[in-house]
Amino acid sequence: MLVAAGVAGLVVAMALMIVRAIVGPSHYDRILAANSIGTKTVLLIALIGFLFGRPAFLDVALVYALINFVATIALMKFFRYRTLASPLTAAPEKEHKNG
Amino acid sequence: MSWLASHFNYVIVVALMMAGLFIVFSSGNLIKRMIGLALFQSSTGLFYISLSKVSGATAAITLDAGSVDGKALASQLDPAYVQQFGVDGVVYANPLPHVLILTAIVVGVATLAVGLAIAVRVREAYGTVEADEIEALSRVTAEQAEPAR
Amino acid sequence: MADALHWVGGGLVAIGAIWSIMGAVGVLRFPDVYTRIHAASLTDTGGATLMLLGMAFLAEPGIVTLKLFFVWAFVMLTTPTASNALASAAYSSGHRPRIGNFEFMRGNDSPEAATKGESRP
Amino acid sequence: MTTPFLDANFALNVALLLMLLAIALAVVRTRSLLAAILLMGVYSFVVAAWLMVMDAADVAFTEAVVGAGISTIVLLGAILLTHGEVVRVNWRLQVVPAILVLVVGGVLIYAAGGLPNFGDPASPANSHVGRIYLETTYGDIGAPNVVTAVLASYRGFDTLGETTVIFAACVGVALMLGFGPRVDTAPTVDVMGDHHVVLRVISKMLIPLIVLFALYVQFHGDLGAGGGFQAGVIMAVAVILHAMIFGLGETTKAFRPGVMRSISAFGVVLYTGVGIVCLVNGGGFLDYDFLFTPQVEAMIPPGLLGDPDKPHHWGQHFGILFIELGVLLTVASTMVSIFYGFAGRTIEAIKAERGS
Amino acid sequence: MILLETLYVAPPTLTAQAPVLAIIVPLLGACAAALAPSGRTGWMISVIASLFGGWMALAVATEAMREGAIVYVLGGFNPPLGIALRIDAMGALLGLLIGAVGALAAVFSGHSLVAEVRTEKHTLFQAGFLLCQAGLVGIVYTGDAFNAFVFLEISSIGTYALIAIGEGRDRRALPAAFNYLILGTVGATLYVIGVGFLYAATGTLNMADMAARLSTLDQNASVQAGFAFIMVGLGIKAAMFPLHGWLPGAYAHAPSLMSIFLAATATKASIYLMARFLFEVFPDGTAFGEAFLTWVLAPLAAAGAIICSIQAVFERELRRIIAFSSIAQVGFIFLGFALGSAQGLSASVFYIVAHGLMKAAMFMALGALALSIGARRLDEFAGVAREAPWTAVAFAVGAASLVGTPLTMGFLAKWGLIEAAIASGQIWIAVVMAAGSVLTVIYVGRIMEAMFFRAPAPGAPRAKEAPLGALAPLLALAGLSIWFGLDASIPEQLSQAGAARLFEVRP
Repeated sequence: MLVAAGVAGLVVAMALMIVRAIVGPSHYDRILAANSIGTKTVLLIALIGFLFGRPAFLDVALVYALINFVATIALMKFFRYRTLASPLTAAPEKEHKNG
Repeated sequence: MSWLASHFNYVIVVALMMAGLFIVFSSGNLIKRMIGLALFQSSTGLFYISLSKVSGATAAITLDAGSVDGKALASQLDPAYVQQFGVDGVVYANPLPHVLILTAIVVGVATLAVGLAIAVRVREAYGTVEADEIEALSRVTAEQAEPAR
Repeated sequence: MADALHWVGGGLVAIGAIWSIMGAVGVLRFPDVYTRIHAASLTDTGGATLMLLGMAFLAEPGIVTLKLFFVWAFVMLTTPTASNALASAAYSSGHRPRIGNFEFMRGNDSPEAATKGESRP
Repeated sequence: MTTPFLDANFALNVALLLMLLAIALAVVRTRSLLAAILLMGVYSFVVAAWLMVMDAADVAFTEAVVGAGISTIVLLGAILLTHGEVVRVNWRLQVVPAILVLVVGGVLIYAAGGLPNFGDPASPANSHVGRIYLETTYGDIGAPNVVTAVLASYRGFDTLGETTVIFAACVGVALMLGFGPRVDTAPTVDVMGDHHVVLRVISKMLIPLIVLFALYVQFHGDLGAGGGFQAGVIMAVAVILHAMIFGLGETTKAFRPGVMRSISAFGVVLYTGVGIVCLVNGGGFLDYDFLFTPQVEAMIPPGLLGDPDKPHHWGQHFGILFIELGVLLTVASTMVSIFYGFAGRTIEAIKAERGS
Repeated sequence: MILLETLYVAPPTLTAQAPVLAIIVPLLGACAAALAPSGRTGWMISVIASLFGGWMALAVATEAMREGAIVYVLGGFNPPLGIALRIDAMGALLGLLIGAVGALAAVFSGHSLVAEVRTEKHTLFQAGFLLCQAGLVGIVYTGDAFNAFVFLEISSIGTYALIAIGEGRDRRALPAAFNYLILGTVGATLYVIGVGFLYAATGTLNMADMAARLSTLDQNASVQAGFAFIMVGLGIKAAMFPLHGWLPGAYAHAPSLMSIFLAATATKASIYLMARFLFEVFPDGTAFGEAFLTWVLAPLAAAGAIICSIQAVFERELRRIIAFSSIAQVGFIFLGFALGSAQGLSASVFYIVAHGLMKAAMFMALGALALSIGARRLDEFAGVAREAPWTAVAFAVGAASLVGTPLTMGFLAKWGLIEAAIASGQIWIAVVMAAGSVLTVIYVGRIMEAMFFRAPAPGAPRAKEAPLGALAPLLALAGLSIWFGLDASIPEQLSQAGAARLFEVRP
């Protein structure tokens, strides 16, 4: 019962996030929403496994967590560097700028 | 109303197909058209999977009857269903559409990659990815094939 | 005992869900990108931790627990990293926080960039 | 469960489908390509959750790796190369497509009236071939995952075709984007002297884990959800992550584009080769029961794999193993090739713009 | 029949596996070509694989003629559980066409690719070409509705990129390829939706099983819609009249090798798949199917045959003229289907082969001319017959067959269709055929006049006779059109046997 409530809560949270993804206004809001929906999907898939008695399907949740990360990196590179190919430097000469 | 309940999935799938098809035919931007095509293809997946749904079933990965999963699951299912449609005491989902859609998803991503690659080359050759501008420029090419009369 | 664990696990899952809803409301209501990132990343990690912990209580110890741990590790690795990258990308593209004192951030940014704010479509 | 339309499963189904509809309409409406791509990513997330509700774990797995991962990255690469992010809309030109689409939709809705009720276990789709698979898989093949069994053995020829489609995509993208002037190392586009120590360290930790996980998915395929395709994409994602963090130049040194294309072809050869071995041993094409000659089968200790009375389970098991390996090789190398194609062009595009 | 068996010599063990070998040998050839170290090696692999594939298609044809229909079970699981190839005499004939044109085109490509495509792309180009070939053979051989989709996509995805490669000569190839990709994918997806509806009604994907189950089933809404979607989807792929938008650009701007191969085979495979759904899967004589043939297929086919012929008359670029002519000819083929009789079906299948051979010859002749002159417009071809007589003669043979001159295969094909139309009492179809032929005479006459009777423009680049390696396959194709015009026993027997078998099963 509580698990079902958890699933319902996650679905509500996802719906709210989707509103943010659709409304925007900036692309960063959308990425943020997409990333957050990704995390919620991971949890939702794991919970669905529990709800329907097949917790072995956590693999799917695991792979989502991973893909979510890579897609976010791609987006970040897209916005900041306008290329997917350049390396991310570890330039040590400057101090940490914005905490 | 009960028709809507029992065919709800199909209604939504049709709406998604229409959305995808509309993007494909109405948009002039080649990339947007590819996005529409991806949406359209993905909606076929939804259609097949909706067909394959068996109420009260579980994923078609057969359980060891003695395993914890199996016992927990069998206790959740409706005995009448299990008796009529079950295999080894559990109702499983229909695996065939799943297999087909796995293939269709793969075909979809292959098409997406090739289509986008061609769109990129179109941009390199024409300097734009808007269909109407490309058409205008193509007409110029066709007229270059003609001598001045 | 098993029953108690079940209730504890279910409770944690439910609290995690409430946590997530709170985060989602924050993302919907907060005024600018940075506050929204704050809401989302905080509740994503926190909510995920609670829920996965709850699921670990629900499951029998074994491979499932291990997988849950890995999911948790992934979420804990990815969400903060992504949030960090996102915030820095947003900042460098000219978005400026709407609230709070950010005088200390001045340096290599032009004044035009600072006024761009939320103007991107 | 006796009232199948009011259970938690159905409620979830409805909620997720409504989300999908909202996202799709937003994609139709938006003029920003980037927003459309991001929304498609979200769409794919929701589809995967929905697929889990529909008990289609393997499909959810594939949707996860393809929809949210590869598609997003390829689309981003494409809009980087086409420099257009805003779509022009001419509403007058949309009337005809709208009518066309409404006609198609009308036909579909009319047709949906003839479809069996959602979730009906006695519908023709669920009661003929699909059911037979569930009953016969264990005896025929001995693999617990029926989806993998159908995919790799019953309909193995389809999967060969699928692998070939992937190879064809590799050929197509390489022909379109894979040639032309190349640079050995990517220029470092260092916007503001950023440092990404966190990302570099985390990625270094993650990449081996991802590869390990891909291998787990690969070899766990006939027991649980997953298989060659999913594992291949996950492995490609590891390479792509490396390229994005440490630069395409570094990655192409380790995984050369030409080698990737060759591996893609080799995967198909491996798959077809398994079929030909069966053919030479006297069976039909891809009939894994004939993968091993009777002499070899006589040497197998009875009951080592599956039913002791069925020594052919051994052939089925290894046949599936080998063809999944072929799928893995083709998929992984093709996805990497596609990424190379798009990301590599980006370097050229930047150089061309700077030069001009 | 005797002829067929004398042509085919092979050990019986190979014959037994011929259906699958005809598909997987080009497939393996594609992989080998992609791995080949140089373009020359890639070309040799392509020639060998195509020839072997063609040889196996010959074996299949011999067997199909003897047995009536071949069922080859894949994976050791009988249909409907497993996938089976199911080849009747007509499918075998189509396979033979694909194998023959594929092999000749592969030989021809040794010269044309060097002239048209950058060297480093040759190996991959040959790989794509072989994939396309494997896919097309798969479409006509398979007995599984979904498997047909997979092969449709194999052939298409290879094709899209190969058409786009034509941008080296004319950048219009790129948007043409993109349009084809969009429409082709929409078509294939509509086909999948249609198959989904049929699957929902029958629970099976095997065509024979589907046919058996459909014949006992009420024709409900979803079956009818499934039928409609399959027809529209394949109609796009087959360039049926209002859905042909992708074809002229794709044929006109593709590299020569792809123009030859596509014009001869690609639409034909989809047309044949359509015929299978029309006459094999769907029970004959239902009101719905009859209505489709009479009220949808026949008018559209007639309209296409006339309108696209007129467009061809007014077109200026030579390759586009021939492309529009192809759409018109597809209309003729569908007119034969619309008769709904065994005679009409067999005449149509015969027409498919005739059209494939003549269009291949014409596009190959243009490819051979393109080796020396970069002409596109019709008047740029003025007087080429004096400079390259053999090439021009081969083109003329193809054109004569297109018009329907006696002693060519095209004559027999047209005659067969008109006969079938009269036999089933549909005189108007015969009239449309005659009108279309008159239009064909007009545009072919324009081409002939320019090539043979006009003097070359002063200062225009001079055409040269193609080298022997390119001329030989061209003359072979032209020779086939004449040979089958004199003695059509092979294609005639195969098409008639196949059609008779289908209509016997469902009287």
